Amino acid sequence: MTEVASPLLPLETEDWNGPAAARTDDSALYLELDGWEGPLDLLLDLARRQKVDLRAISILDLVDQYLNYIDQAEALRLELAADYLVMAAWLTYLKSALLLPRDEQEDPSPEELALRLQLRLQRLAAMREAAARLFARDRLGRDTFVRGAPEGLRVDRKNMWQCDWFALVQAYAQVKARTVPVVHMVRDRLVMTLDSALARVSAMLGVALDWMELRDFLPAQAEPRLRRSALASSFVAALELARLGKAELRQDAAFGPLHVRGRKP
Amino acid sequence: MSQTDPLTRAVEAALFAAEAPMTAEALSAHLGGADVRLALRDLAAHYVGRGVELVERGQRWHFQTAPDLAHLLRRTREEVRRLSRAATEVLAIVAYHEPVSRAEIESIRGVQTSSGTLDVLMEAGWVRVAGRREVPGRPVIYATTPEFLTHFGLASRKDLPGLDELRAAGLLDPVEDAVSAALDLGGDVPRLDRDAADEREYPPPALESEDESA
Amino acid sequence: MSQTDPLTRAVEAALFAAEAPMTAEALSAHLGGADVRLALRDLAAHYVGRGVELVERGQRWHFQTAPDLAHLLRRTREEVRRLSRAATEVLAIVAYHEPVSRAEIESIRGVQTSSGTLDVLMEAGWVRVAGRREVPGRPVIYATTPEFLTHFGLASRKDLPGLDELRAAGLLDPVEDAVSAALDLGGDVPRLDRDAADEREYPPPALESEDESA
Repeated sequence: MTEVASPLLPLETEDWNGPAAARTDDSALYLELDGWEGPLDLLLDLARRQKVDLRAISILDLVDQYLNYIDQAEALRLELAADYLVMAAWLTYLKSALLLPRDEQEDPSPEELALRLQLRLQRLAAMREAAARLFARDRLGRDTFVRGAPEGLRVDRKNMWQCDWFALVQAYAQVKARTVPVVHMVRDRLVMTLDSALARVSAMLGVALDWMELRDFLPAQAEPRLRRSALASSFVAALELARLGKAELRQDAAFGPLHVRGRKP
Repeated sequence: MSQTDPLTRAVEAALFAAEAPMTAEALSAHLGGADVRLALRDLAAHYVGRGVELVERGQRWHFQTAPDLAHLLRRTREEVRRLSRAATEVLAIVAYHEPVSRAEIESIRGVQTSSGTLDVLMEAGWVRVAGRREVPGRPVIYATTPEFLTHFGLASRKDLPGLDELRAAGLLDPVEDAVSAALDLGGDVPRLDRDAADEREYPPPALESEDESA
Repeated sequence: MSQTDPLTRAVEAALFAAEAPMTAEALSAHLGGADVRLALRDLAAHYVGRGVELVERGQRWHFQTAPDLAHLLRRTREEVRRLSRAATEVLAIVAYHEPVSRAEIESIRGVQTSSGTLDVLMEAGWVRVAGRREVPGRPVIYATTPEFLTHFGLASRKDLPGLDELRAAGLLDPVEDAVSAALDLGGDVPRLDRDAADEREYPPPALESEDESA
C-alpha cells in the first residue's frame, strides 16, 4: 500500500491512490502538482480527504480547499498550468453563486453546476477504483503463467494441383501456334480514292435536289471492303465540298445519319 | 489412473502444445471437426485444485498455473510491463465503457489524453480500434481485446470487477444523463452546509499493488 | 477432484511454466529446499494415460505431449490449386518432348521459364528429373511420371494428340489467320451512326501470362 500524505493538510495515511509523498511542507507543492493529472484529479484528491461518500461531500469546503491550494501555489510563484487556473476561476464563480440568496440565482442553478461537478468526481473515482481492482487481479505473466515451452501446433499446407487433359493439350497447341514462323502478306485491296469520291459526290449532288444521306452515295453492289473505303473517302469528299462552299452538311444528332445537299452558287 | 476419453486426451494435448489460447472452434478444426465442448468441461473439472488449471477467457481456452502459486513462480520471472497511472485509468475507462471515443475518455478524466497513452495500450494488445461512431466527425472508438481478458483473468467482460454495481449506480452513464435524472427527481443536489460530513463511510477503494502506481 | 498435495501442485506448476527441463535439485532449490522426489513420482503417475505426460530425460523433468498424440501437433491441410498457364505449358512441353532440358523448354516456349514452375510440377508429382544430358554443361533433363499418365487418364504418352490432330481441331491456327477469317465473315460495314458499335469483334488473343510463381 502506498503511504500518502497531503501537502497542505496534517500528515495522514489514506488508502486512496493519490500522488505519493510523505511531505507536509509547502516546498513539496511543485512535485505534488506533477503528481496530479489535471484539476479534476486534484479536486478528487481533496474531496477524498473529507472522508465521506462522494455523494455527501461539501462542495463549498471543496471549493475553499482548492482555491486555498492554488493561492499557496501562487504565493510560492509556482507555474500553474492554465487548466488549474480555469478551474479556480470557475469554482470562484460557483462559490459566489452558491452563497447568493436563492431567488437571485441564475439559470442554470448553482446547485446544478455543483451536482455536475460532483457527478464528474464520482465517475472519475469509480474508474480509478476500477483500474485499481483490475490491476490487482491475478494477471497472466505476473501471477499466472502459461506453458513455458509449448511444442506448438503446426498446420502444414499441401497443394493439390489441378489440371485437365484439355488444358494440357490446348496449352501445347498454343505454344506451337505462338512460335510458328509467321509470314505477313498485305493483300491487294479495292479502294475508292479521294479523287474519284470527289468526282462521284459532286456529280450526284448536281442531280439531287434535296438532302441526301451520305450512305446513299456509296456504290450499291460493292464488296464489303470497298464499301468501307468508299464510305471514308465519300465522307472526306463531302467535307471538302462543304469547305469549298459547294455543299451543305447536316447531322441532326451526334452519331446520327449525315446528310448532304448541293449548294447553288 | 482412470481411463481418459481419447477426445479429452487430444484436447488436453493440443491445448498443452498450443502457443496461444484457442477457441473451441479452432480446436475442433484442428482435431478433425470433433465436438470438443464436453471434453473442455471435463478437462477444466479435472484440473480444478491442481497446480495447473484450464481456463476460458473471451471464449478462448488455455492452461495456466494456479493463481495461488504466484508467489512460488513470480520471482523467476521478469516484471510485467509497468503502466503509467494515466494508462491504467484509460484502460479501465475503455473496458467499462466500450466502445468509447477519445473525447469520452477525456470527459471522464478531465484532462487531455496524450496520444502515447492509447498507443501503449494498443501495443500491449489490450485495446483495439473498434471502428468509428456514426456521429458528426466520425470519431474513432476503442474497445478491449481477447488478450485483455486473457491477461486479467476475465472469462468475459461481464467479469470486470464491480461492473454490475457501477452500472446499477449509474456511474457508467454520461454526466448529462445523471444530471437530468437528478433534476427530474427534483431532489438529490449536493449539500451546501459544511458540517454534513457525517453519515455513510465511503468504501475504501481496492488496494492498488505497489508496482502499478506509476 | 481429489485434494492434491501442495508440494505436488507447486512442482506441477513450476514444471509447466519452466522454459527448459529441470533437475530435481533445481526444482527443490526453486521451491525452498523441499524434497520433490515423491511429488515427481506422484505427478508422473497422475499423468499416465493422459494427453500429456511427465517424463524424465537425463535426470531432467519436463511435460510433453503423449507420444501417441504427436500427430495432433502437426496437421496437413490440403489445398486444391489450379495449375498456372505457364506451368501447364511447361508440363505439356515436357510431355510432348521428354526428356527435355530447361533450355530446350525455353526455346520451345519462346519465353524464359522460372525454376519455380518446374518445382511446382515436381511437387504435383507429374514431372521428375530424368538424369543429365551428356553434352557440355550436362544439363538436367526432365520427364513425366506414371502419376502424370494416371492423372490425365492416359495409357501412355502416345495417347497425346499429334500435331495433325491439333491442327484439325483448329488448335494450331495462327492468330493472323483467325483474324482475317473473322474479317471475311463479318460483312457489316462500319457506319457513321451509333450502330457502328455492333461491328463484330474478334476475341483478342489470350494474353501471354508469365505467372510462374503459382
